[in-house]
Amino acid sequence: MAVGGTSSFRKVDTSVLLDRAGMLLVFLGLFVTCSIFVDNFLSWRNMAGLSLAISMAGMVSCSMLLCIASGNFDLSVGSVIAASGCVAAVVINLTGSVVVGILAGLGLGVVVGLINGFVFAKLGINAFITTLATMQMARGFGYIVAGGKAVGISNSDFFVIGTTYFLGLPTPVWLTLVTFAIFGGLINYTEFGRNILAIGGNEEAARLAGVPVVRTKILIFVIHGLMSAVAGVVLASRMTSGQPMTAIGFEMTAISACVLGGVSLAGGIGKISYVIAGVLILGTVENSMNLLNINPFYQYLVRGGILLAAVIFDRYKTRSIG
Amino acid sequence: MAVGGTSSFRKVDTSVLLDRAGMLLVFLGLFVTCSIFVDNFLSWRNMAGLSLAISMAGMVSCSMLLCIASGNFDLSVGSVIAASGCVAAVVINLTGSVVVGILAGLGLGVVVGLINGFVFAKLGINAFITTLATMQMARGFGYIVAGGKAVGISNSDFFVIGTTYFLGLPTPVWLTLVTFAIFGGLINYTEFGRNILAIGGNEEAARLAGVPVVRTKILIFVIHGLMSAVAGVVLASRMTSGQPMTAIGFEMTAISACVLGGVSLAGGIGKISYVIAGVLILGTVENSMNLLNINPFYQYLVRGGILLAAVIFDRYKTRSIG
Amino acid sequence: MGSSSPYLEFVRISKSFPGVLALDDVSFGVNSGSVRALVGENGAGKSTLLKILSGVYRPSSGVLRIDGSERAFQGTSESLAAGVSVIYQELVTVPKLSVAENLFLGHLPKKRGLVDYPCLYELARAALVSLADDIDPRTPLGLLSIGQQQMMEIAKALTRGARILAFDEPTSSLSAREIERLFSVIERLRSEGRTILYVSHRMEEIFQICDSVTVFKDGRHIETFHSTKGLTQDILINRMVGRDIKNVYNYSERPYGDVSIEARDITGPGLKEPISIRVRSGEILGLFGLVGAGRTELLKLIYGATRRTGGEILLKGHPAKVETPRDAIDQGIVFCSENRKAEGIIPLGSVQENINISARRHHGYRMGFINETWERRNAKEQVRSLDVRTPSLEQRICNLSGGNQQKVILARWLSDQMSVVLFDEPTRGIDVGARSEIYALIRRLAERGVAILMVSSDLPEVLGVSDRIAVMRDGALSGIVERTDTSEQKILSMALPV
Amino acid sequence: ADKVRIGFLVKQPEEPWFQTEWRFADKAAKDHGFELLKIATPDGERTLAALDSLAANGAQGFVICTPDPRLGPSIVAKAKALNLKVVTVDDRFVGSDGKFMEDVPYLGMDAHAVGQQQGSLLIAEAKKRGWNLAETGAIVNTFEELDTAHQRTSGSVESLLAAGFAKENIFSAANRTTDIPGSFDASNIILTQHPEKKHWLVIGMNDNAVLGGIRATEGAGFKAPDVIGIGINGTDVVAELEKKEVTGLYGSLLLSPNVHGYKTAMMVYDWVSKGSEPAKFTPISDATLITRENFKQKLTEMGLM
Ligand SMILES: Nc1ncnc2c1ncn2[C@@H]1O[C@H](COP(=O)(O)OP(=O)(O)OP(=O)(O)O)[C@@H](O)[C@H]1O
Ligand SMILES: Nc1ncnc2c1ncn2[C@@H]1O[C@H](COP(=O)(O)OP(=O)(O)OP(=O)(O)O)[C@@H](O)[C@H]1O
Ligand SMILES: O[C@@H]1[C@@H](O)[C@@H](O)CO[C@H]1O
Ligand SMILES: [Mg+2]
Ligand SMILES: [Mg+2]
Repeated sequence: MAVGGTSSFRKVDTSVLLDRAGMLLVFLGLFVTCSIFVDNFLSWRNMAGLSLAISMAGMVSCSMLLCIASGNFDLSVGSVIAASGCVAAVVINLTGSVVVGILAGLGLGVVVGLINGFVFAKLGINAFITTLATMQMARGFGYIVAGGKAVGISNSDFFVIGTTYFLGLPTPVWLTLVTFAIFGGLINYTEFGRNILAIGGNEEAARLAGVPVVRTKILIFVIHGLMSAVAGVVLASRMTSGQPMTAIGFEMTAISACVLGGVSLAGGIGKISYVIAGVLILGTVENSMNLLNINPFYQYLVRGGILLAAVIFDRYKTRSIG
Repeated sequence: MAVGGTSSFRKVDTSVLLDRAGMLLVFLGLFVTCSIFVDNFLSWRNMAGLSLAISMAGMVSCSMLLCIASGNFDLSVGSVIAASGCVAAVVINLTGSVVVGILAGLGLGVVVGLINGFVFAKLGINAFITTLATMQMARGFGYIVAGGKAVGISNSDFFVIGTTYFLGLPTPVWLTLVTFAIFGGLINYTEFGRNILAIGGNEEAARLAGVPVVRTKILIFVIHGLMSAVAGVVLASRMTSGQPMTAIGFEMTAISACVLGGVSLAGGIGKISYVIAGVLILGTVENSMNLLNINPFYQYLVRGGILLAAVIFDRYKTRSIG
Repeated sequence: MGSSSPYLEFVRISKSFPGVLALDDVSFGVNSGSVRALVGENGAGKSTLLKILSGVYRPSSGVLRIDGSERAFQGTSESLAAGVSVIYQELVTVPKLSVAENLFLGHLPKKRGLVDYPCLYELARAALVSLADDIDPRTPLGLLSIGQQQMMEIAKALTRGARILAFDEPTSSLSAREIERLFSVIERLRSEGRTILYVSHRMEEIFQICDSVTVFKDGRHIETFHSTKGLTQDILINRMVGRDIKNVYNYSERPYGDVSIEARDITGPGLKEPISIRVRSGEILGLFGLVGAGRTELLKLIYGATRRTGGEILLKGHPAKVETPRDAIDQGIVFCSENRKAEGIIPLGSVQENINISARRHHGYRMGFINETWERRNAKEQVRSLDVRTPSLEQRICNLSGGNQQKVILARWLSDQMSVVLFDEPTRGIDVGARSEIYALIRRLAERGVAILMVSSDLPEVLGVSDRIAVMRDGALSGIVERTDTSEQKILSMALPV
Repeated sequence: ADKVRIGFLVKQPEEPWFQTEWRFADKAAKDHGFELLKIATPDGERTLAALDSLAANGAQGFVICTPDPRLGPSIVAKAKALNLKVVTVDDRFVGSDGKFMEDVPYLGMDAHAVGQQQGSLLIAEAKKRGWNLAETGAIVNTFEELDTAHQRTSGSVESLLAAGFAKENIFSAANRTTDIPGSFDASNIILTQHPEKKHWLVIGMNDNAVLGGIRATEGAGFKAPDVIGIGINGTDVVAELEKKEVTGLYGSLLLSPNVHGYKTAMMVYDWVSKGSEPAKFTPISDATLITRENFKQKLTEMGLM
């Protein structure tokens, strides 16, 4: 909560503005720095590559935002990405139909989401354990469906989703942009979105005010399962195969993107701009470290250091400037 | 003084008892089942093996409990385990002194803990990002110190910690038992322990009640860093080498053990018996799956299924029985 | 509607919690177009009854009848839909959302499926107009003072247009002006034919607005007075407590010592100008003001709970370092918050733990270890002296009734040795019987030479207990008056905006 | 319970490689009537725990592909204490002195040598296509965290250099993860940095690492004739080689997990049942290159398809 002094009105205004911009500002700083000091960073090719590299994290972080805003999180995303890709691949190969395959992949995501939502919201088991369990189960299911190895996809029509370009940008990037727009609207302009924030802010208050808490929570997890599956299907299309081993630990990437952007794990905060900032910062750091050809062991140090620097800067920028 | 209900005294009592026993009861059920259905499960050899297998998780989960009870968690533990083992190995090889090596390893843990504590408690950066950053940095540091690969240890005196037996049980298991005792006492019988619970329960109230919130939080992370380093040194001794790649994802094991046992991620709850139950259940499941020679892909399914079953059972046992 | 068939009827309602029978075979009815007071000691079961009415709890046995038909609500969404609105004893708000969103939570206005913000703000302004027109519907709710939040909660209940409204101690953190506004709203609701339940520990209010009174004791319905004619406060109190209470405040002159604490030119958030205030040892200084006047902030600034931007604290004439609550406590200053839910209780902690958390440092422990013997003894003593109703010392504090939680928090601060006590609405939610005990306790503290600064919104209380009275208005001190030369009118006029 | 029991411990059962080893070890067990206990041991801790449960389960020996060669001394010590015979496969134990533990029976190939083979095959194919090497870049997908990976990729780079490939045209891409997206993202950056190159060689520690690189070149607009990638393992490229359109993946070095699995299982079995101690070192001959032309035949020959 901002402690607004009154003596210095203009000052306060600037700092409020800075505070609103939050991590986007940090990203901007990072971006400018990289543009100046990292060769090729600003090239169109690199921008397209960078945007493609963060497209999956971008998609999944949007729905992860819903989970976190409601005061929870979902650990099963990485496994769902992998399993849905495998399911899509296997079904496409079996039926020859791309559409049926995609639907099957998305269906898996919805089912896992339903299980998560039901066990968590209806049976009242905490989300951590619930999604930890389904994370294991979805991973195992993916391996079993795929028979333990990558499933190459025979029908190349499927690769349109992942490998084509539109107006100079890869299709997955467009999908991610659309996702940002949809989720931004969802959170700010629908009752569902506001209910999520209310639940995250004070679940008891939401329940007493007649917010359908259980239904909202189930819906959150279903949406998140669906989005993870979308990401998984897009990934399978990009890689031209379903990979049961992929995206291990991706839950951490998605959660980190949100939290780094400024979403509180305690719930109640849900700004899509935060997520965008978080995803962009993480992606830019990885991209630049590789462009700079930093030794992989030192990359760990740099990654950790920048993460810390970013949040500390964000925390103190209002003080020092305002 | 009580407005005593009288109608259903006995009923209430049973369910309260069941509730207290919590997950330990679930563990007991699991244990009995395994004893009956899994060959060799109950053999002394397997029991010693099982206890050794959970010794590291046991140690680290105790200090993780402090973090969680205060309403936070620490993601850096896996990296600290690895890095402290490497540091100990390198220093032993350099100086020839086991004691100096161990101190160096533990020192690393304390330093990481101090950084975590300081950034989190003093600078007010959230614990997730803070420890995510130090997790990266400690991992990178481990690789760098070890030169990218495992460091064999030349002085075999060091292996006493990890490879000897005492009264029929491996030394690391004794260390774990001592850890349980110490942390049980810490939480129940010291002001520090109570303060942790107060902070986790209601930080603002704790602060207004004069609890030294910042100092307590820093101490929690230092203790946790130290315990992770102890675990890392013991592991290095067991492995007779420092391994920079080891214990990736171990934070999840430690957190799961706590949460599975019944510790709330929201903070305010800290029972060592919960942690013991969580660690035992996780260990028993892994052990039995190996004894039963279950296909690793199906192991994922079983692991997830048992996790869910355990928590759901725990949740509903009071209802159905009481 | 004939008076023979009440609009709202509780029939043989019982409710038990583990170890506690909160309601025991309670039956009574309330007519529409009337205001029914529910009174009883702390822990008598009033809040539990209202929660059964709104579907938060399901009764262990018994039924609820509304307009003649039986209802069994499975949750608040059902009761809301059936036209029942309850204002709960503890604030239940979403601090990060705006006031407007809080007001319409669960039924936001929509246009083509999307939230219609212009309409929302319009509706919110209208909802606040008769209660708290100074609140901007766009501000995040968490920035409001407790009293303002309470007014918002009342407005929230009204947005539902409910047939049945229940108020659980709505005035416990409101001051006279706000109470007046609330009463005129209740008056209007009654005249519109709605059914109103009203829980309060302030007897004078009951006679002011209620048509009839139901008395509870130990979970049982004791008696319903269908009219307040002939009823007196003394009779009512006697029925509630089971004995007579004379001279609630029982004020007597005391000798003061030297200045014990002085706050000099304090500035900080919530204050509009620097404030200086002194309390002598043995003196009780009351601090009055309207909701949002800045009293809480002043106390927190003195206590070191909020960072001061200027000014200093002097103890016995010497500058003292009071930067954190811990500093304060170590120098004998304690502060009891008005916001027991957010700033008082450790909800999952036991009664014993909540009592000892602060004082153990000065009494209980050796080398960091808890002295269990002292802790039990102290907790037992405190529970006895404040008459806390709890099944055991191990009970989680969040399972106690509101008033009993308040007593536990008071017990926490009375467990320690102190020279300065900062009380923020100390009797909030405490029943009449216990209140006179607490006044006696405060008096005894003063007699021992403790300096007491007590914020209260209850004007009779301020006048009844204090030696001097400081009045705040809009973030500034508008004056300090002696007990002997003041009156309710004078104090109110100092508090009201100019 | 009279049957002989032996364990087969692998570091990463999720990899098809190890599944194949297991499959053929199982076959050996069936053929010769012993029982095989398969356990995943992704790290040192779980390796030691697995030894305990093996012993508890009445096994008398085991085959292991260790998660880390440096675990050798502790595995050997523990095995001795539990009275278990040890044979290592794929990765050889390294002692505390940094040298191979040559008294522990080992069957496997030389990671460095396989890498060298990858490099020389790549350069040969490039020369065959008549590429101007000055306009050719080599993407090296590295994963330095894994010692075996390091040995393979550095072997590969050595071959390139030895064949006269210029050092400044070799670009290493640090993979963040060991799956295809990991090598895709890293390779993409090299392609961005060097838009001037007309042709690309793709190097990586295994099939996945190379496949990600191939996908990246496709994304950057390179056609199959301008890209050469050769994987290692062979088992993970089947789908790629089956694709109708030719891709940049030229082929893969087919190793023989089937042989590894069957032979090592038999070594332990013979040791515990007949007391015949296996040879200290059983080298497995060079890998064979499989391409679009011959992969079906080769894989079927080896019983892998
Ligand atoms: N969730 C609960 N668990 C256990 N006991 C409870 C719970 N809620 C209420 N009680 C008990 O039920 C009894 C009635 O409580 P209730 O809150 O209804 O009292 P009240 O009349 O509203 O008191 P107050 O005036 O202090 O608000 C108390 O003894 C209380 O301790
Ligand atoms: N941290 C803060 N930042 C901005 N405004 C604040 C802050 N704290 C309090 N205020 C404002 O300062 C005013 C004084 O609040 P305070 O809680 O001190 O009032 P009060 O006199 O105790 O009244 P109440 O009875 O309502 O608690 C309120 O209007 C509140 O909105
Ligand atoms: O990880 C590799 C695996 O991919 C296979 O190539 C065999 O050797 C292992 O080290
Ligand atoms: Mg109440
Ligand atoms: Mg106040």
